[in-house]
Parts: sequence; C-alpha cells; structure tokens
Amino acid sequence: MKRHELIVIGAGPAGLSAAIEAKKSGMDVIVFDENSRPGGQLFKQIHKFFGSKEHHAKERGFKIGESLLAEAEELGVKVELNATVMGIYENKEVTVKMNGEVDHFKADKIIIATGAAENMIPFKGWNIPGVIGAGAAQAMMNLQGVKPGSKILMVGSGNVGLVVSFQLLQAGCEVAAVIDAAPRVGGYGVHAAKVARTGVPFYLSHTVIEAKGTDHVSGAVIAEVDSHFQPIPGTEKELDVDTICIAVGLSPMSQLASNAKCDMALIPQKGGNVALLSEYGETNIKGIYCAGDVAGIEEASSAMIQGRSVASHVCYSLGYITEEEFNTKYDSYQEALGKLRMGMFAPANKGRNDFTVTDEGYPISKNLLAKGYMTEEELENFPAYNYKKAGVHPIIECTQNIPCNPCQDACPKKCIKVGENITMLPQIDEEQGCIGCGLCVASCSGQAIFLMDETSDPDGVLISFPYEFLPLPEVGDKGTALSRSGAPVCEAVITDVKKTKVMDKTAVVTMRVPHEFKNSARFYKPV
Amino acid sequence: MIEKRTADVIIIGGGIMGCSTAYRLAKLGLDVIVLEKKEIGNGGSCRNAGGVRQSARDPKELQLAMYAVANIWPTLSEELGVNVEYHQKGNIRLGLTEKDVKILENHTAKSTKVGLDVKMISGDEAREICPYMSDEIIAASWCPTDGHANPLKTTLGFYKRALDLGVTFISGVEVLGIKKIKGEARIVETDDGDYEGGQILLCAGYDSRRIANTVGIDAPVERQVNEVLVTEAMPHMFDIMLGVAGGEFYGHQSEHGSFVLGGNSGLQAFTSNTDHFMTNSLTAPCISRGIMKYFPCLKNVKVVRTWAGYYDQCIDVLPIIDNIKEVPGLTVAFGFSGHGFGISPAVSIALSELMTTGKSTTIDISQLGYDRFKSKG
Amino acid sequence: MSEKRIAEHPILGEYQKGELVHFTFDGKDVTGFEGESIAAALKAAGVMVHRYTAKEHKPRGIFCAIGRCTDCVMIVNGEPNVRTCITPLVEGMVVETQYGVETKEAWEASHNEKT
Amino acid sequence: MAKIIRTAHTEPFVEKPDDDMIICRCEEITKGEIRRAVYDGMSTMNEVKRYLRSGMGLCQGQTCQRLVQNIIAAEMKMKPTEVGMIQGRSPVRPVEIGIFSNNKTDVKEE
Repeated sequence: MKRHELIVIGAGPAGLSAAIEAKKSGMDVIVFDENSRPGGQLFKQIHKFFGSKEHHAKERGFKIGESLLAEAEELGVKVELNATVMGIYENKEVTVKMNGEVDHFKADKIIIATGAAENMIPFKGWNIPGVIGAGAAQAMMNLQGVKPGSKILMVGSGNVGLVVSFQLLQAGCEVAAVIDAAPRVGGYGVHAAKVARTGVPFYLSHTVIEAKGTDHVSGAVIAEVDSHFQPIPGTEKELDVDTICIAVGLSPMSQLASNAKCDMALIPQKGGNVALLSEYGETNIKGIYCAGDVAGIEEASSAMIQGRSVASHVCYSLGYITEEEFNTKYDSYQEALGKLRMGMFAPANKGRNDFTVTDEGYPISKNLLAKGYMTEEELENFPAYNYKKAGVHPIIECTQNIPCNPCQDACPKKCIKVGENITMLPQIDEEQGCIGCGLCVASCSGQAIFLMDETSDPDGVLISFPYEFLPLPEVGDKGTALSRSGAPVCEAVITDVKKTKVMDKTAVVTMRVPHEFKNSARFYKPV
Repeated sequence: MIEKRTADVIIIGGGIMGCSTAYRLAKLGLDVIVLEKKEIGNGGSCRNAGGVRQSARDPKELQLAMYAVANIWPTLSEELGVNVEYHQKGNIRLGLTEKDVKILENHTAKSTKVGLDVKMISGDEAREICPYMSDEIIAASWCPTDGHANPLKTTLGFYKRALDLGVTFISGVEVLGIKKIKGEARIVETDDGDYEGGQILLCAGYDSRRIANTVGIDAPVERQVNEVLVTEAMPHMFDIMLGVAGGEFYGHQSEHGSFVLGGNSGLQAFTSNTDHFMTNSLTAPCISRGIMKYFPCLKNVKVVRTWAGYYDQCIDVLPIIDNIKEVPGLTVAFGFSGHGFGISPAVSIALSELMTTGKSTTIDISQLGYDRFKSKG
Repeated sequence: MSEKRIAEHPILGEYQKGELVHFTFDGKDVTGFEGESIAAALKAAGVMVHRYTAKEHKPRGIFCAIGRCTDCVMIVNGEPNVRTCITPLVEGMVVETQYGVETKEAWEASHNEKT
Repeated sequence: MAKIIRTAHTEPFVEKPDDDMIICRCEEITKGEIRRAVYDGMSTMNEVKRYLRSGMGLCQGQTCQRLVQNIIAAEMKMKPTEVGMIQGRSPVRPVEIGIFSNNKTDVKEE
C-alpha cells in the first residue's frame, strides 16, 4: 500500500496551507482534491479580503489562491487533482477515486480540510429550477463566466449574501433585493453599503415564502416576519425575478470525519456538525485532524492560518520540529488568528445583537443594520467621516469594528491610522497631507473610503469613489450621482479616472457635483 | 408524570425481535417496556440485505421461515399499516463453475427433503427469470416462494404498531445486567436505574451474551462484521432475491430502485475493529468485483454508501430461542447469525407463546434450545 | 455569443475558455466550450430543466453547482445521474433530460405500463 | 444518545399549511411526512431516515440534514443538538461499481 507521512484532504486554503507548512519542515505530504483545480472556494472569491498584511488583506481571494498554489508548487507539494477521497478507514487508511480506479493510501497523520457546504432554507417552490445557492451563483459567474440569471433575489444578508450580490452586479445581473429574516444586516456594514449605493433595496425582517413558476422561477413572494420569524399575513410582496439566490450560511462538510468515526457533535457556534477537536485541531482519533471550515465556519483568511497551525502540530508530533519550535509557531499562529477573531463579528460574538456603540464609543448606525446604508446624521458621529480640510482629503465611512487595516498601509503619507488592534476604526491623522492619490480608496476592501475636495474646482465639489464595474466611465462623461441608498441625487460629471496596477482593478473615479450634494453623493450611474 | 419502571414484561433490545414481540405481547393484553441502548433497530435489524428466504436454511429453523412466508409476510404491510416492501418473486442462487453447481445441488437436496419448493435450473432458465445476468452463469438454484422486504421499514413498522398498542419504549438506556428476586429473573439493571418485570425477554443481538452472563447463562455466540453497499436508484430491473454459490455477494433491487448488495472480503472474522460499525476498505471493492462477475451490466451503477453491521454469529449458525429453565422468568432470543430478519415475524409468535403459555405450539422451535451446546467428546 | 455569457468582467477580464465544441441536448445540436461544465454550457444555451423527479415528476435544475446536491443530474452518454455541474463538456457528448432515472422514452414506456 | 421515553401520542396528528413542502430534495420527502414520522414514534435522525429515506438519496443528506434535524427537534421539543446526525458513509461521493472493482492490488492471487 502507498504510504505517506501526511495526507491532506482538500486543496483549499486550509489544506494547501497545511501541506505547505508540513512540506517546509521536510515531511512527506500528499494532498488530494476532488476538483479539477486546487484552491477550494478561493477561486470563486473575486473581492478583496479583510485582515492585515499577514492575512493577505486587500488581495482578492483568487489571487491569494494563485499565490498559495505558487508557494506549494515551489516547495514541490504533491497535489493530486480529480482525486476524490471516498472514505477514511481504520489505521488511517484512505481510499481515493482517481484515474478510473479506487486507490488505497495510508498515512501517519491525516488532515481533513474539506471545507463547507451551503445551508438552505426551504420554502414553497424552492425546488424549482432558478432557486440556487449563492455559491452556485459564484461558481457560474466567476468560474464559468455564465450569468446565473438576469433578475435576482438574494436571500440572506450575511457576508456571503452581500459579497455575492455585489458580484452579481459586477457580472451584469440585476439584484432586485437583498432580504433577511433577521431584523438586521448580518454581514459587514461596508459590504452592505457598497451594494445599497448601487440602488439595491434591503428588506430586513423579511423572508421568501414562495418561488413562483413551473419549470423555472418567474417571480418571488416575500413577506415581513414577526419576532418569531413567522410571515405576517397581508405583508406579501411579489418581486419580478428569474432567480432566487440562497445565502443563509455554511455548514462544515464533515462527512469524512464522521465516516472515520471521530466523535462528532452539532455545535451551532461552529456552524453545524463537527468533529470534537483538541486545541491543536486533533480529533479523538489520534493522528486525524480537522482544519479550516470543516472544523468550524470562519473566513478563508482564518482557514489558512488554522491549516498552518494544525500542520505545525503534525510536524512536532512526527519529530520534524522541536517542542520549542512548535510552541513558537503555534503561539504566532494563534496570535494571527486572534487578530482576525476580534471585533463585533468575531466568532465568539456570533448571534449577539446587543452592540450599541463601537469600541471607540461611537453609536452604531441603526440605519446601516436595517437598510444597508447610513444616514448623514449617523455618520457625523464618526471623526474620520467628519474630517474637514482645504483641498483633497479622505473621508472614511467605516463604522464597525472589523479586523482590517490595509488603508493604514496604503497611504504613502501615513494619513490613516488604525493602530495595533486591527479592529479599531481608521482615524485620519491631520498632521499629514493627503495628496489625493486614491490608494486608500482602492485598498479599502469594504469600499468605504472616499476622497473629497471642496476647494480645488470652482464648479463644484470633487468626490472620488471606488468603482469595479464595466464599462468604466471616462473623463467628461455625464451621469447621475447616487446617494448611499442608490437614489438619484443630482447630475454628475466625471473629472478623473485612476486605474493603476497597484489598485488591482478597483478604479478610483472622481465626479463633480454641486456643493450642496457633497455629503449625499457617493456613487455614479452613467446615463 | 410518574416514570414507568415496571411492566408485565421487560424486553431488552429494541431490534426487530424486541419490537415484533412487544407488538404480539401487547396484542395479547400484556403491559410491556422495551429498553434500547441506542436507537430503534440500530443493530442487525436495520443492517441486513432484507432477504425473506427459506432456501439454504438449516431444517432446524426452516419451519420458522416457512411459517412466516406462508402466514405473515404476505399481509404484513396491512397488519402494520406500514409498507414493508415485501416482494415474493423468488430467490435465485447462481453458479459459474462446476464447484458452484455442487454447492447449489447440495443445498437444494437438503431443502427439498423437508418439503421446500426448490429446484436446480440451467443458466438459460436463470437468464429467462432475470435477463440481466452474465452469459457465464451455468446453473442456479431457484426457490419461487422466497423474496425480500425492507428491514428498516419492517422493524420500525413493528415498533410503531407496538407503540400504538400501548408499549413503552425507552431508548438511550444501557442494560448492565439482570437480577433475580426470590429465584426469578425480575430486575433489569441499567445505567438509568432498575426496571422490573414479571418476565424478561433478552433479545439484544450480540450484547445478549454479556447480559445473559450476569445470571450465569452463556452461549457460544460471537460478533462478526457484515457489510452492504447501496447504489443509486436505477430503473426497475428485477424483483428477485439474489445469491451466488461462491458467496461473493447477495441482495436485491429495492422498491426504491437502489441495489442493496451485501458480501465480505473473507477477512471479516478477524477484524480489529470491535467498537464501531465500521466498514473495511477491502470489502466494497470485493463485493463490486463479485457483482461484475455475475452482472457486468451494473458496471456504471454508482455506489452511494456502504455500511457495516454485526451478526451475532452462533457456533452452529442457528438462533437460540428458549425459556431459560435455570432462571425462571427469563426468555432469550439471540444468535440469529445473520439470517434472523426473514424469520422475525414468526420468531415473535413463538416467543409470545413461550412467554404466555410456556411452550411454542404453532411453530416447532424445539431444536433451538439454549442448552444444545455440548463438548466434542 | 449567448447574452447569458459574461463578455468581459471588471475583475476577471476575459474568461479563458476551451475550444468551441458541439454536443446534443435532447437531440438538438448545442455549442459550448470544451472543459466548462455541462451545466454551464446548458445554462448559456438557456436550458433550465435538467431532469424531472421520480416521485412527483417535478422539474429540477442547477442548485449547488459544486457537485454536492446532485439536483442537476442528467443522462450523459446513456449514463443516468451524472452531475452536470462538475462534469466537463466534451465534443460530441449526448446529454438528455432525465425522467426519474431514465430517458423520456423509457420513462414514458414504463409509466404507461403501470397506469 | 440521550434517554428518550416513547409512548403513543394521545392527541391526534395536526396538519400544518406548509406540510407539503419538500425537505429532502433527492428523495422528495415533505415536511409533513417528517412531522408525521415523528408523530409515529421516530425520534432521531436515523429513525426518521430509515422510516422515510430522507437523507438516503444521491446526495446522502448533504442538503437536508440540518433541515431535518431542525424539524425533528421542533416536533420532539428537543434541541437540534440532541436528535443525532447522519453517519458519514463511504463513498462520500457516488462511485461506479466498475470503478470500485478496478483496483486489484489487495486481491489474493490464485
């Protein structure tokens, strides 16, 4: 029987990271993945990630996937693709379907890194073609280049729902609405805001009660829900859509752990049925580990660190690193994980809805949670929004404590400060002079930074904003300025379009609007 | 509500024997509690390939099978109000070699001797019954009155009817032992405290031996792994129960369309795994190779799961169904050796008579006593 | 090119596609790109229904698109229950709508038998 | 497994308006069928699965498991964490019998 010291199941962010860590130590490792390309779900992620430099912040998911792959390749990590692990048996034996047969492998250690599957909610007609998972929409548009539909209802306002809504818009689809049964937006406010400003309405405390149609979706009926999530009769609304996209969270894909007879439990905080793990990620079956979403739903950034952390324990237990080296590595990975797990959206805060102020003591925007965008009054509580200065300067509409700090690194003049704790809100340092380069605008993964210049143009105020759609406006174009809710505000003229390599496909577009609209105009629609 | 801890009968084991006997005893007006360690039907009851077979059975237990096929199975779905998916379309046992033919002829001779309608047929006759077979098949034994049913639905159907008739089932309770009071088996000790019955029926599959040991009763029964693979649903191809002389696999196509095919790798008896229902990496490929020899047309049919279960394999491959004389009040039914499902509806009749009248009169089970095991010399 | 295909994407640019290939869907000639999923090619061609279910005869199509849910299965080159969302398209493939686990003709024949 | 005392229901089964909604997409099992199975005494994921085939189809419960857990829990007035889960079984993706039979490296030579 073929034998390796370490078998990693799944070549996604956690699995690849684990294999890289193990291979670096000199271990004999093999990775199996059922897909025809590695990277797991990273290649569906075309948005910029949060976190800090060490977490690949402001890099797009698929780019992170590419660099992980390059690193694995450089080290000579063996990745078997189109290799479906079918089962885990006694004595850490694994069967793999590859090349038209079933192959048997044994290992001293196994890391299960099989990721997650999407949750679903049932409703009348949810089996009609045209009702799809948000991940399905991503796969179709970002991998296959095919639009999942033309008019789409997004069910779920968590980060997946918000990010996929934005991606649908980028793919040229219309998003009719984002709805959520909860009374508040579940994902990051900045993700909601960038969707809302394109004009997509948010219906919170709403659920989908029916998909209309016979052999394809021809409409969706939504209704308001009461505090017990029951639809309120008489509040039904029919939306003209051809696709209903479900984004109601993920569940660990833990079948292999269960198949291996690891002790399992349904742990809602971890997103579903998971193997019970030691602090190092080991199951009750010695030598079988879980890493990444299969161990508990988090972000790809955490999965990569977890993969390395778990693999470092494997390295230690197989004698490739000393106890001291392990402790150092483990502590640094835990520290990096700790940074990502802070703030209002930390796993420990899952389900909490009692935040009323930020860590800085600023009142949390209720409108952002209820409608997906903030009011000017609410924004005025935040100094980085209220910053005023002659000439060009940033205004930052980042109002929740999320783990992210690329803006701090982006500014060549060091105008923006987040500080050690990366969940703190960015502050504008008045001593430094903004040169209007727009790098902060392009680097903000939440697209929450704008540049404002009230004095340089006699005909109006210049507002620069991030733009990731086609066609890209050109200087001199005339169109409509939109508010944070996507409502038309006034006429706008494009005065500048910056698009450099370092901005990584996020164009920084500048429009001129009359002075009275400087606090309301935040987006642009071509005529 | 006061928790129920006493009854006329305490049944240890919520498998098909326990559920069906609880049903029959409740029908006779007895108050019954069934204790189950895990879930209803978790052991061999829900882990078998559903054969309702008389052919190739030892004459000592054949009566149970023939009685069940003649009197119970045909109307069981109506009786339980649950479709048990019983199909009586025959059992065919296939042979590829002369050696296979000898095995089949031997079984056939034994069964015809005790009055069962079994005969040898040619390969072509076999292909007439089931046109999907390989041309390599040279002969088969054929028992037209055999069939198959859905063990999951049968077990849970008995359970449901027993509930309807007032039986209390308590699951998640592990039996630690049986205690005698004034010379009679009365108390069932569990990790959840004591339960008391006028009589106790022990039908806990392999665990029965450990529990019987607590009152000094033993039987030569050991645990053996059995594995089954289940395929995706396919268009309806055949109704018959299948077996092969070489023993590579057995099973049927279910009403649902999936093939349910059991078998082994030949290494089962010495598995290192004794704690979990865990499949072995060699078994499914082995069953698959067996299938390919007889039914090459199933090549592209996809396996969707495999599972393992345990036989409570008795030394003479026959069950022990008896009242224990030395321990009055204790009745046992275990050691079914992997072919208890088909006879279970009849076993429960024998058990209900044993427990209420002291003797099984409808079906002769006199050769299945607990004291039949003797030393070799 | 089908309007359902994304011509140019603001982040991903132009999609790298294989050769244009022909396949049949229920006997009709359809084109797609080699290596993309059968489901993607069908979606671009406007096909929504991949199969009709066995019990209730209800239409189903793409649902998870990553090979998990098995809703998008069809008969491909005569084999039923093929997950079209993860099966790469190859020139000359014969793709058929699945009825229960059969082709339309077989399903109708067995269905008429029963009724 | 937690202790569960099972007796027949004294109240009749009450139908609900959304009972005809499909829950297990593969096997086309409705919410009403699952609720009815629980009423009939099926008290865990495995029992409901064995009684109805929910989670036994082509996808092996990957889509419906959480939904069925929630329905059983609601009917049993238990927490979803207490009703058990579907055992992960090999092969975790469908594999052809022909492919299963191909590798013969572990077969005894005759």
